[in-house]
Amino acid sequence: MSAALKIANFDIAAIRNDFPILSQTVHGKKFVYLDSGASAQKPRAVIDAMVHVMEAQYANVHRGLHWMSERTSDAFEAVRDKTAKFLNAAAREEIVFTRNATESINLIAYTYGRASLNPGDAIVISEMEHHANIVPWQMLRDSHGVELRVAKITDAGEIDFASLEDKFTDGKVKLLAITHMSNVLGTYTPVERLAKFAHERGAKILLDGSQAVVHRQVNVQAIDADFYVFSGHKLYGPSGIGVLYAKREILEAMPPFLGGGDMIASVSYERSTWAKPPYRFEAGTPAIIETIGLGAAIDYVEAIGFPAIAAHERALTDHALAVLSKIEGLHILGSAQDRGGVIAFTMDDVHAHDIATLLDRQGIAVRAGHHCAEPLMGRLGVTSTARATFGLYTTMEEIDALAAGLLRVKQVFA
Amino acid sequence: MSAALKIANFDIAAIRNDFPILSQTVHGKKFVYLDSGASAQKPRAVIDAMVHVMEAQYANVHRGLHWMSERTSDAFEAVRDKTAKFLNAAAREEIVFTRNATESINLIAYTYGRASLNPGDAIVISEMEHHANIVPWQMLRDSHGVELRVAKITDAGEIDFASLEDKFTDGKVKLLAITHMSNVLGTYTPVERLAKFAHERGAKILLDGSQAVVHRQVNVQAIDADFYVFSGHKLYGPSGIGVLYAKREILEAMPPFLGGGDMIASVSYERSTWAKPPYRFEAGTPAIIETIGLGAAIDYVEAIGFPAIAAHERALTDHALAVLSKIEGLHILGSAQDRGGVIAFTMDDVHAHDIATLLDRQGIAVRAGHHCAEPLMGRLGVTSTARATFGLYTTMEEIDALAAGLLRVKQVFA
Amino acid sequence: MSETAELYQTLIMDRTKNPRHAGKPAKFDFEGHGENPMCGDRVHVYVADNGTRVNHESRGCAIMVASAELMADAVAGLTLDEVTERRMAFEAMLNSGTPNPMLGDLNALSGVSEYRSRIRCATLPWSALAEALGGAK
Amino acid sequence: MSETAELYQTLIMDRTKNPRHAGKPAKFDFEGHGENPMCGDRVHVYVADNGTRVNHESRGCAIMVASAELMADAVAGLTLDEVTERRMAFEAMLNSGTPNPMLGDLNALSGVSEYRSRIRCATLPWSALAEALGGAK
Ligand SMILES: Cc1ncc(COP(=O)(O)O)c(C=O)c1O
Ligand SMILES: Cc1ncc(COP(=O)(O)O)c(C=O)c1O
Repeated sequence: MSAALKIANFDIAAIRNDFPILSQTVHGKKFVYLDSGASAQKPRAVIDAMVHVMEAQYANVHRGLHWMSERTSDAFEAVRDKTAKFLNAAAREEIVFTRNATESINLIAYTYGRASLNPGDAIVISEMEHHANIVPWQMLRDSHGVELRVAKITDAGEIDFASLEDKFTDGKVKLLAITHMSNVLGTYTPVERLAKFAHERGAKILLDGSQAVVHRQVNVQAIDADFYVFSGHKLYGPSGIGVLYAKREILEAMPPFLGGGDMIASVSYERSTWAKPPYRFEAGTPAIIETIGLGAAIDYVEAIGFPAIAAHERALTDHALAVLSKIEGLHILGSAQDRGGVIAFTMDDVHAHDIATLLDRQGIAVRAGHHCAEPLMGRLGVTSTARATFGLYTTMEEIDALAAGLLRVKQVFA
Repeated sequence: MSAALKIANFDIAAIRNDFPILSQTVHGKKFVYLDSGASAQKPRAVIDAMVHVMEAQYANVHRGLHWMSERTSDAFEAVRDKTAKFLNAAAREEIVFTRNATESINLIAYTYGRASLNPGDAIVISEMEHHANIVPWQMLRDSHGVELRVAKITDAGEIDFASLEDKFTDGKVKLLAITHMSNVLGTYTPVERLAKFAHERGAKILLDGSQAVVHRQVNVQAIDADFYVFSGHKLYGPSGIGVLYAKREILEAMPPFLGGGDMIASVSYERSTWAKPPYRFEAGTPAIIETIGLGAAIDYVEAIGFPAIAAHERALTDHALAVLSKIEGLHILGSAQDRGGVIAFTMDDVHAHDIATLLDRQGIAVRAGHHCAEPLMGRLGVTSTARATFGLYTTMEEIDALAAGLLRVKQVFA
Repeated sequence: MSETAELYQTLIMDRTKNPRHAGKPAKFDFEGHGENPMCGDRVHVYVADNGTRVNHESRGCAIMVASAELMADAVAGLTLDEVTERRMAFEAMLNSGTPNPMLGDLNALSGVSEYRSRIRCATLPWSALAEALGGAK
Repeated sequence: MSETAELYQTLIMDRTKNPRHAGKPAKFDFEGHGENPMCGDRVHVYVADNGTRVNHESRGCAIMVASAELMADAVAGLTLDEVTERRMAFEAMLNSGTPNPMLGDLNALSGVSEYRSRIRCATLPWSALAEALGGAK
């Protein structure tokens, strides 16, 4: 029960203390938050950083010559450096701030997609994508005449490389857009191998890092990713801020997305010229306070360190798989070799909604539904599932509480 | 000097106390913030609302069945109701949340623009638009073959209706996109008249309310606006949240903008179907904390009330125009009949940058540059100006400090 | 498990596990469909024998199935106007959480009021019924 | 107004108000242009008489004009390599705020280091000069 405590430098009690919300009660019960995969809770450091901006150092960025504006711009731009370092990007100019992973992917579809893909070109996604990595490509397909192909996954929930190979054989594929970690199956995809695979076949690769970036150190240069996206709110940061990484030469060639202030070099009615990346893609007043909050979140996670986070989550996941698979009639989806703290499951004769509601009554928050992955539900032969996801503040005791809660659910439906 | 104090229910000292940042010093001087038009400072109520979400009631919205998610969704959606009431929209479904005014305008250009405007149709803007209301239409022109026409302003800085009439004579104009208040000249445009004008000629009207909404009660139904946009951060709310109002039937007919979670009704690889407005236009995890912060900002402004705010700002503006016009060699841009607390000016022999830096040394924050309105600078025959903008916390004394500061600037350049 | 009693009470669990009106009848007069895009749940409602018999085919949660069952009990033999009246009273009850004597066994679902996101589950069969009866007008 | 002395000191104000190298010469060997898109400021630099004379046409702030003036003083007669060396030392000095003996009067601009957004004003004439001398290589 105390496996987590054995991890060096990882003091789970201290960590939980950093998150004010975790001491709340729900329906008079201890609050057990197993929905971090949808959005994570925020540590005091992030809250404080945002409050500090608003109380002591706020003005619009980039355009001001006065002290408050210069200081706010510095704090804002420092997060770009921090984010570049966090992903090991080659340059700060490769980091574009967006609202969330969804906007990051759409930005690529609207700019790179329309400018560099031609009718007849194909895009490949996998069967385990989130809607955010399906719908933008469908929209591009429908407006722009590119083809959208779906590579299969195996029954274990891993990328089926034979199917992938098959999708690439005619040489039409220009982009492989694929998740780094499934938000349903918990599968980590072999991103280095996928990047190499795509590049050898003349395609670029976009990785949806929404889930992965929270749990593992990401190194976009080692992966050789062309595009990498994630959301701040899943990384213990604020809502309203997301990240798009793209290789410099790709960004340089991309036309702008939204037009307005800050993304221009000059404006006349006849013709406007665009600023250099990343500013070309950041029109209007950015999410200043949220960007600074994201910086605090990155600092927080790095101070704990990914080795400790990963070890903790590994222990949680192993424990969860062990205790949940003992519950008769409970079925865990996916059994990838390399999987993390995202566990979706169904129970015989109990609908996922009812599981969620009955657990909620016990203070336990899990998600139920299609998890924005309807096509994957079809592939798995279910319409909805319950899902427990873990964060760095999740404890072994909470997993035991989940297991106990599920046994009570079974009783109600017995 | 105490004109502001005469306004009923408007206790400027109490109001200033609500804004923690205003008690800061800059370069050892009292902080005099005259850059609210770029972005406003945040009252304690907004900061507290955001902290409360993160400390006590946070989860992702819409998709969760558990208590935290339901409560967060309720708080989030309550702001939609509040915003609808704030603008007097006919229905909550007419309020779409975006990042900022810039994104709101781009959303219209990408969806309404591409779906409802055809090559050969024309869009009219005015000579006093912010880049946010120029560049998206240029991009639409260049990608979509619509025509972009620019209606003149008078030397006083008002809409030139003769020129406007001229732009509409051939019947090709489908959209009039125009500011409700100039961020350089301080001019309020006659929005009811403009809406009637556009509608009588078969065009829709989009109003850029970024500046106006902060100073005046806006009633989109009384105006008969088709689209109305603004940013939260200028309304004493957080960054990262903006608003798009559009009439229901217009939104219903608009195709989606960004694809992903929450904006769909169903997803299959072949075909996805879209959610109803406003959700169709809100893909991915929204700016949850910021939306709730915006709600607190609206409450704050409404508690003071626009009659008091407008009276205070009227007094400030009158006073500023009086004291600044006494400074020899200082030229105020614009002299519209109906103008508000935005005052751009130049000084003989002193560049706007130098004005801003020398004022900053005295603790006074003003903006200097083209104010994201390069074409307007050309029209006015300047390349850049200094600009002082007022908020509800601005005092008469601060305006006097500005005037005194400008006299010192003159000394340095004497 | 007292804390869930108010929602998953015996009547609801009983009717979910042992539905009396499930399945497609051989003959019917009207049919209607309801679907919740957020979770993929769906219900199909059949009205047969001059409005005296209502059946459903459901793929959904306990709340939805129990609601379909109790609805089928409640509306059998009612006039169109009476059905509309029941539906409105039912929805009001779900929102307020206050049982309404007129609703009889349907009041077993009053606990749903505490789960705003589950209200849709309880109303889905009624939307399907309304669609079916739209054809009856 | 002591608090601004460090930036708007006599030398800078003097050269801004009474420029010695302003205007386009009748004959010149090279020219280069610098423009700051953020504010519309621009400077055009002319190199004449075998690199012994540098002139500028400026539309910009006091910092930019003074910088153009002091640059014209400083680089007259230098070799290309020496100009590059001065430029790098000048930019380093602007960033650090630490005067560098090699830079002479250019050190009058060291106060700019406290105004990060004004550094561009001071470096713009040097970009224009670099463009001009690009043609000299
Ligand atoms: C009139 C006007 N329109 C649009 C904008 C753009 O606002 P934002 O940068 O918040 O999108 C501004 C403010 O910069 C403005 O003053
Ligand atoms: C794998 C994956 N991709 C994309 C997203 C979309 O993230 P967001 O809603 O923050 O844009 C999510 C989370 O919902 C996710 O889990």
